[in-house]
Amino acid sequence: MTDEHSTALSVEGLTVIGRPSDVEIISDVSVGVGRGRILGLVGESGSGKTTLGLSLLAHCKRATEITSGRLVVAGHDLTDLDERGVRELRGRAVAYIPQSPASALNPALRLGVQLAEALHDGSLSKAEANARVREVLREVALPDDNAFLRRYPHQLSGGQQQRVAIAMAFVGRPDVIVLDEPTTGLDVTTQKHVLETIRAMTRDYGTAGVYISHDMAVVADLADEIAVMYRGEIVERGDAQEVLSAPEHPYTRKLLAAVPLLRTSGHEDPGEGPEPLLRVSGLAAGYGRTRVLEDIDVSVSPGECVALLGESGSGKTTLSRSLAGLHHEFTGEVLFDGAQLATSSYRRTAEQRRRIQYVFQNPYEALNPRKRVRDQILGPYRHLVGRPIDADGVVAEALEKAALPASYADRYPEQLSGGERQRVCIARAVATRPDLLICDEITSALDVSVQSEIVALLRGLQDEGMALLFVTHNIALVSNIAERVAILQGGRIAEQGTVGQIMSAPEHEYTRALIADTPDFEPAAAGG
Amino acid sequence: MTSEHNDKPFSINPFTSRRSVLKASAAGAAVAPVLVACGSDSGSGGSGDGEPQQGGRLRVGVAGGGASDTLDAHDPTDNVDIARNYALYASLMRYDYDGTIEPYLAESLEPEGDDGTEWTLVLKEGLTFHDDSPVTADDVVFSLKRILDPDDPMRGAGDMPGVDPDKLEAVDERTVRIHVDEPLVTLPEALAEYYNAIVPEGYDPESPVGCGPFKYSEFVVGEYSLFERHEGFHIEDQPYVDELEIVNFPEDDARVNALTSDNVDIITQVPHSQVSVLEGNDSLDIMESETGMWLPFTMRVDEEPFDDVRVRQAFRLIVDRQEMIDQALAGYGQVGNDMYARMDPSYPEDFDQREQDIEKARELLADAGYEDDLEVELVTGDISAGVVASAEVFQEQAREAGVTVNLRRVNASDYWNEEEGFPYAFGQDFWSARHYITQAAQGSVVGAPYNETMWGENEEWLEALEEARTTADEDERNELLREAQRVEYEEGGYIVWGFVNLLDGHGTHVHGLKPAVSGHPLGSYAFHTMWLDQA
Amino acid sequence: MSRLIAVRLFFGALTLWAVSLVVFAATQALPGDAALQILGRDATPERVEALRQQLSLNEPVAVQYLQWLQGVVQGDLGTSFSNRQPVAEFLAEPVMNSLTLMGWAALVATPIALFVGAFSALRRDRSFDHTASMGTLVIASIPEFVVGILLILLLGPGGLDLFPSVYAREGGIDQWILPVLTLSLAVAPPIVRMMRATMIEVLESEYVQQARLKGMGERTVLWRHAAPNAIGPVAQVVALQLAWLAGGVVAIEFLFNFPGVGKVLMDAIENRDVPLIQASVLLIAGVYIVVNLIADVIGLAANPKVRVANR
Amino acid sequence: MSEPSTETTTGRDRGPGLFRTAWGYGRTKVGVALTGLIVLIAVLGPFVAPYSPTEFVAKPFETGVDGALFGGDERGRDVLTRFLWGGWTLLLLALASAGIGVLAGTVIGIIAGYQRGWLDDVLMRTNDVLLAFPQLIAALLVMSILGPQPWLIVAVIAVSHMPRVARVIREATRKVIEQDYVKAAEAIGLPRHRIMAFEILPNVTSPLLVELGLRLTYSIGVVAVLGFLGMGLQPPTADWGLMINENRQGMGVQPWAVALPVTAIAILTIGANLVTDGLSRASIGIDRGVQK
Repeated sequence: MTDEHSTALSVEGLTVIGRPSDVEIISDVSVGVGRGRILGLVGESGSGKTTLGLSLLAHCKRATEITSGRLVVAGHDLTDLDERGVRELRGRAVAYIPQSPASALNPALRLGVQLAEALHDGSLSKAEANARVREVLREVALPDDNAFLRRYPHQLSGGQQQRVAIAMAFVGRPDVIVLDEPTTGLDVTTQKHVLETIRAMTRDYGTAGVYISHDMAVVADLADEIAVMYRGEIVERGDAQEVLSAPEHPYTRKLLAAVPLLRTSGHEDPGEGPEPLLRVSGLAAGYGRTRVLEDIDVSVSPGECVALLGESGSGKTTLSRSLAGLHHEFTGEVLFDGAQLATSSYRRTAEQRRRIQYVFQNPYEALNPRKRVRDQILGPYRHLVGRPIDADGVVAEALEKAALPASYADRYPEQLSGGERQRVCIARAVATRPDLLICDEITSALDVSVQSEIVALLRGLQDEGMALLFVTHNIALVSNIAERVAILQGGRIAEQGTVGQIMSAPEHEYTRALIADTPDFEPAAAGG
Repeated sequence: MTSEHNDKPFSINPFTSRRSVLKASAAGAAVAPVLVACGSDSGSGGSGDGEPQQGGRLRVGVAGGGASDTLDAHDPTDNVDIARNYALYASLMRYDYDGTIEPYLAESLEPEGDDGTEWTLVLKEGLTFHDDSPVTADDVVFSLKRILDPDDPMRGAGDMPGVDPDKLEAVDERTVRIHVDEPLVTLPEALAEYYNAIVPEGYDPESPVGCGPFKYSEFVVGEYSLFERHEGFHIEDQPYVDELEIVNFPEDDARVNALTSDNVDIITQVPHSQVSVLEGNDSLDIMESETGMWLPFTMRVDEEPFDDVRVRQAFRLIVDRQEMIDQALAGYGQVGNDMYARMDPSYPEDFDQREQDIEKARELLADAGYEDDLEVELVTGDISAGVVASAEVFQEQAREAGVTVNLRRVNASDYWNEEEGFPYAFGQDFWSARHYITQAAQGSVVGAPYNETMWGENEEWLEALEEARTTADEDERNELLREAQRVEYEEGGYIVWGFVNLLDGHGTHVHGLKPAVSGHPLGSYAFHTMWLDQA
Repeated sequence: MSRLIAVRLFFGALTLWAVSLVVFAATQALPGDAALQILGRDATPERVEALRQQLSLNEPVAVQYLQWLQGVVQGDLGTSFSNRQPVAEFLAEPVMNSLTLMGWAALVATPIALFVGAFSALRRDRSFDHTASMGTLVIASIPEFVVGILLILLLGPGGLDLFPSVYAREGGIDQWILPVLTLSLAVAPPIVRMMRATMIEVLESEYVQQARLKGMGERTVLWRHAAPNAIGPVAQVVALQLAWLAGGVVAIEFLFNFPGVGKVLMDAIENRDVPLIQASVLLIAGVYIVVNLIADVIGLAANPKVRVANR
Repeated sequence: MSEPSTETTTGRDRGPGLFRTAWGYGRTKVGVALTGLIVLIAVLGPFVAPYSPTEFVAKPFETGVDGALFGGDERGRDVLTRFLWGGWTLLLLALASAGIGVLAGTVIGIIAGYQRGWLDDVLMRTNDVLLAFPQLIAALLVMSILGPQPWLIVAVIAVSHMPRVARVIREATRKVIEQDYVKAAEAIGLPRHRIMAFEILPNVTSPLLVELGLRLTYSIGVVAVLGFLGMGLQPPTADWGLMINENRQGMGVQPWAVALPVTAIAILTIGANLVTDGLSRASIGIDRGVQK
C-alpha cells in the first residue's frame, strides 16, 4: 500500500454545537492519524467522544451541527463536499464500527445484503462483490458460506455480530475506520479476539483507526497514539507510551490513577479467619427447569472481603440475589451466623434482614426517584430497626459513612450524580449497621474515576468490621480489594482461594485465560 | 316502531245518517277550516284541480316499514302494510273522508229486525278480482271465515264478536246472510276496516290477489313495493295512475329528503320540525288533516292517588291544553275536552271547554289531602309521535300546581307489557278515532283489552252505556250516550287534551288528495283518487 | 411462530365463546316475556303459550343456551322476534353494507394517513409536521359522531348543501361521502401518529444511522432499511383501527341512517328483538376479535424481535 | 478516607415536575384554556341561565324569538338555557366514570404487574375478554338490558376503561419492578402492599395521569354518544348528548340546538386531549431525564 505513515485523517479546529442551545459539544478539536496506525480516543461519558467519532464521517446526530473546522480524509475535505460527495466517501474512504452491533445491524435484512451494500462500488460486478464479501468474512474469522449470508442478525451471537460489523466496515477497504467502543458488553476473551482482529486488519489494510473508549486499559493495549477528551476538548494528545508513562494534564493523571491495575503479586495472606459469618454449601439454583448454579460452596468471615468473580451468564447475580432472599428457587445450606436463611426475604427474621444488606449494580435504578435521600435511608431503618429517636442523626451518620454531606438528605435522586447515587445506596445499606454487605457489580455503571472512589469507600467500611461479598466481572478490581476470591464459570465455582494464590498461581485454565486476556498496561507514573 | 294494533280508523254507527255527522262536526267549536274543507268535496291536493288525468307512476314514501312487512290482506300491522293494503284490497264498506261509513264493495248491508242479530249483505254488480274472476258471495264467506278462523283468528275477529263463521250463508251469487249470536250494532264498522278485506277463495298471501284499485307487481320486504292499475276496479276511471310505488321510510329525515330531491311524489307524516323546509319549497305542498286521533293521559280510578275523584279532576285542571298542542304537537292539533269519539254524533259539543285552573286544582288536591306534596310517576314511551313530548309538557305544567311528576320511560314495544306494570296508575296511550261504543269496548268496559283507567266499574256510566248498546233508535241512543259521557266528563280517568293533525307532503303536480279524519295519512291512503299532471 | 399463532387463535376462540356466553346471559336478563313482546297488544294467552313452545322458552336456560350456541355454530342465528325472518338471512344485507362502508373508510383513510405520517416523520419539527400533529390531535379528540354532525352542519343540507346527510335506498353515490368521510377521519389520526412515531423511531435507529454511515443514498435508506421495520407496528395499528370500526360504526350508522349492522342493532334494541341483538352484538364483537387477532398475528409475523421477546 | 467526589457536586436543581413541564408546552395552555372555558360554562351555566331548563318559551324549533337568543328546541324550551344546564351532567358522569375506571384499573394493573403468576394470568385473561367487547357495544347492551340510569352509565364506562388502564399500568409496573429499588424494598422485607403503594404507585403516576386524561376524554365521548343514541340520560334532563339526539331532526331549521352542544363537546374533548398530550410529552421527557 502507500507510505506507511502518510496521514489518512486530519482534523483541524473541528467544532460541533447543539441546536437550539448553541452549546459546543466539541470545541476546536484537532487530531490526525497515519495509515496503519490507531488513535485511542479516551474520555468518560459526556466528554463528546462519540460526537467526535460521528463527525469524522461528516455525520451529525439530530439537532447538532458542525460549525467550523477542516476534516480531511484521504485527501478529501469532507466539510467542502455536498451530501452526495460525502456519501460517496463513506464506507470506502471512512467507515464506522458502532458500539452495539445488535442495534446497528438492520433486523429486517439478511447479512449478505447488508454486507454487500456496504461496498456500493458501481465498478464491481455482482460476483466480484460477492467474492469480496466472502473474503472479508474469512478475515474476521466468520463462515463465508451461503447459509451464513442468508442469516438475520438476531441469529448470531454478540461476538459474531460485532465481527459482522467489523467486516462491514472493512469490506470497502476504507482509509480511515472509526470504532466506537466496539467491545462493550463482550466478555474479556471475546474482547481480546475482537481487538486482535481490529489490530490485524488495520495493519493489513493500512487503515488508520480511531478507537473510541472509556477504558484506558484497552486503549493502552491497542493504540499507537492517545488523545484524552474532557468536556468536549482534547486535553492531552501524544504517543501512547508517552501519555501513559508521563501524563501531563491533571485529568489524564486522575484517569490513569483511577484505573484498577491487575495485581498479580504482593498480596498478603489473610490466613485462617474466625468462624465464618456466612457459610454456603451445596447451593444449587435455577429458573424453572433451567439450572443456573450448581454445587456452590462459599463462606465469608466477619470483616472479610470475598470477591465473586464471573462473566455475564456465570450465575453470579443469581447467587448474590439468592443470598439476599430475592431469588427463591435455590436449595442447599445457607447459614448466616449459624442459622439457615430462608429462601425468601419475607420468611427471614427482621434481624437477619437487617444484618445482610444489598447494594445494587445500577445506582440509576436502585433509588426510588420519588423519595428524598432522607426517606430512602429512613425507610429500611424504620422497617428493620424501628422508629429512630433522632432521625436526622441516623441520616447524617449514614451519609457520613458514605462520605456525603448531611445536606444531601433533602435531595431527590435526580439531583445527584451517578457516584453520589451509589453512595446514597451504600448509606441506605449501612444505616441499619449490617454485618454483611453484598455488592453486586456496584461500580460497573460508573465512570472509572468514580469507581475508584467507591472502592475506597468500601475499604473504609470493611476496616470498620463489615464483611463484604463483592460480586464483579472485573478481575483487576478483585485483585485490588478482595482477600479471598471465588471464580464462577458456567454456574460452578471453577476455583477459589486467597487473592494472592489465585492471582499469582491460578490453577484453573479459565482463571489463567481470564488473567491473560485482561488488557493491562504498565503505568510507569501511574498512582502518583 | 309504534304498534298499530289499535290504530283503527274512525268508525261510525250504522244507524247514523251521514247528515247527522256533518251536522255534528259543523257544530264543533274547535273544528278548524281544514276539517270544513274536508267536508266539502273539493280536493286539497296540488295547486289547481281540473279534470283528473290518466297515467304515470305515483311514487309514495310512507313512514315506517321494516323487516316485518307483509302483504297479507288480513294481517297488516305497520303503516306501510296498511298503505299497501288499501292499494291491493277493498272491503265491503268504507269510511268516507269525514268518517261516515259508505258501502264499498257492498251495495247494501241491512240488519234484519231491530236487535241486529241477523244481517243481509248484497254485493255490487260486476266486481272483479285482479285476476279478472268475479267477486262472489262465496268469496265473501271465504274471506270472513279466514278472518274468524278459531284456530288462527286474524285481527278483525276481535271486531266481530258473536259472528259465527259456520252460520255464514251465501244466499246467491251476490247475497250473504250473516248471523250474530248477540246484537252487534257495530258490524258495518267492522266490515269497513281495511284489514277485513275481501279476497278470492283459495287466497294465498304469496300471490296477493284482491279487488283493490291496484294489483301486485313487485315487493321487496323492508324496502318497497310496486303495483299496477287494476283495470277492473269498480269505480269508473279510477285509479288514474298506471303504476303505484310504495317505498318504506322509517326515518323522518330520509323521507323528507326523498320528497325534496324528487325521489318520491308524496310522503306521509311530515315531521313538525321539517314543515318549514317543505313550506319554503314552491313545488311542494303540505296537506294538513284534522283527525280524531287522541293521545290521552290515563289515570287508574282504582289506584292511589287517582282513586280520589278530586285528584283526577285536579289533574284535568292542571293541563293547559293549548300549550300542550303548541309544545307537544308544534301547534298541529286541536284542543280536546277530556272526551274522545269526537266524530260520534253523540259527541258533547256543549260541555264546557275545560281550561287550566291551577288554583282550583290546588284546592281539589288539598281537599283530597295532597297539599304540595303529591308525587306521581307518569309512565311514558315513544309509542306515538307527541306522546313523550306531552308527558314532558305535563310534567312542567304540574309543577305549577305543586305536583311532582316523575317520568318513567318504557320501551315502546314493552309499553303494554304487564311485566312493565301495565295498566299503569298514571300512563299514556294513543287511540285512533272510534265511535263511543266501540272505543269503550276497546278501552273502558270491564274486560276490555286495554282497560287502562279501570273506569268501566262505574255503575251509572255502565248502565247508560249498556242500554245504549241495545237501543236501535238513534236519538234515544245518543241521549243515553250523552248521559254516559257526562259522567265520564266529570269523573273519568282520561285526560284528553287534544286531537292530532296529520301532515302529508306532496309535489304540486299531484292532485286528488283529500284529508280524512280517520287518522290514516293521505285520506286513508286513497291512492285511487290521486292523479298526476301529465306533461 | 406457528405455535404462537395457534395459541392466539385458541385464545381468540375462547374469547369469542366467553363473549357468546355474556351476550346470551345479558339478553336473558332482558325484562319481559319474549313471546308477549313479539305479540305485543295482539297477545292472547293461547297465542303466547303457542309461541313460547315454538321459541322453546319453557326449556331451562342452559338448554336454551346450548341450542342457541349450536345454531350459531351452524350459522343459524335464530328467528327475529320483530319480523319472524331468519336472522342470518336478514343480517346478510346490513352486514354487506357495513363492510362496504368500513372498507371504503379504510381504503380512503389508510393510504392518506400513511402518507401524512411518513411525510411528517421526514419533515420532523417543520411546519407540515406541526400542522399534521395538531390536526390529528384535534380530530382524534372529538367523538366520531360529533365529527359527523359537524360535517353535516358544514357540508350537509343545512350548510353548503354539498352532500345528503341521510342515507336513502334510492339515493345516489354522494350519500356515501359523509359517512365514509366521518369514519375515515375517525380512523386516520392514530394511523398517522403511529406511522410518524414508527418512522421516526426507525429513522433514528442505529441501523439506519449505520446505513447512512455506510454511504447509502436516502432512497435506499428509506425503502430498504427503514420501511421494512416500520411495516409491522403500523400494520398492527391499521388492523386495530379497522377493529375499532366494527364498534365505532354504530353511532355513525345511526347518525346517517345507514342501513348497516349498527343500525340493525339500534333498531333491535328499540324493538327488544333478542335474537337480533344477540346476533348483531356477537357479529360486531366477532369482527372485533378476529381483526384484533389478525393485528396480533401481523405483529408477530412482521417483527422477528417480537417473536423472540414474546415468551 | 475517601475524598469528596470530583463529579459535579454542586446541588443540581430538581427538574421541574410533571405539571410544570407540561405547562411549558403551548398546547397545554391552550388545552387548559379550552377545557376551562367549557367547564366554566357547565358549572356556572345553571346559575346564569335565563329560564328554567324545562320552561316553554317558544314554539318547537322556533328561531328569532325575543328573549331566546338561540331560539327554542324541539319542545320550545330555551336552547341557551338548556345548553347552559346540559354540561355539568356530562362532566360529572365523565369524571366519575374515568376516575373510577382509572382507579380500579390502576389497582388491578399494579397487582397483576407486581404479583405475576396465576393472579396475573387470571386478571389479564379476564381483561382480554373485557377488551374483546367494543366499548360502545358493551355499553349499549347493558343499557338496553337494565335501562339507562346514571350510575349504570358510570359503571359501564368505568368497567370498560378498567382493562385498558390495567394493561397500561401493568406495563408501567413491570418496568418499575425491574428497577432495583423495588428489589431493595423486597430485600428488607417490606410488605407487598406497602411496596405497591409506596414504591410502585408513585412511580407510575406519569402514565397514570396520561391515562386519566385519555380516559376522561374518552368518557366524555362515550357519555355524549350514549346520550346521542338515546341510551344515556333521559328526557327531560338537559344534557348535551341528549340535546343532540332530540334536536337533530330540526337541524336544518334550528341548527343552534345541535351546534351549541356539539361545539361544546368538541372543544371540551380537544382541550382535554391537548392537556393529556402535554402531560404525556412531559412524562416522556421526565422519564428520560430520570434514566440519564
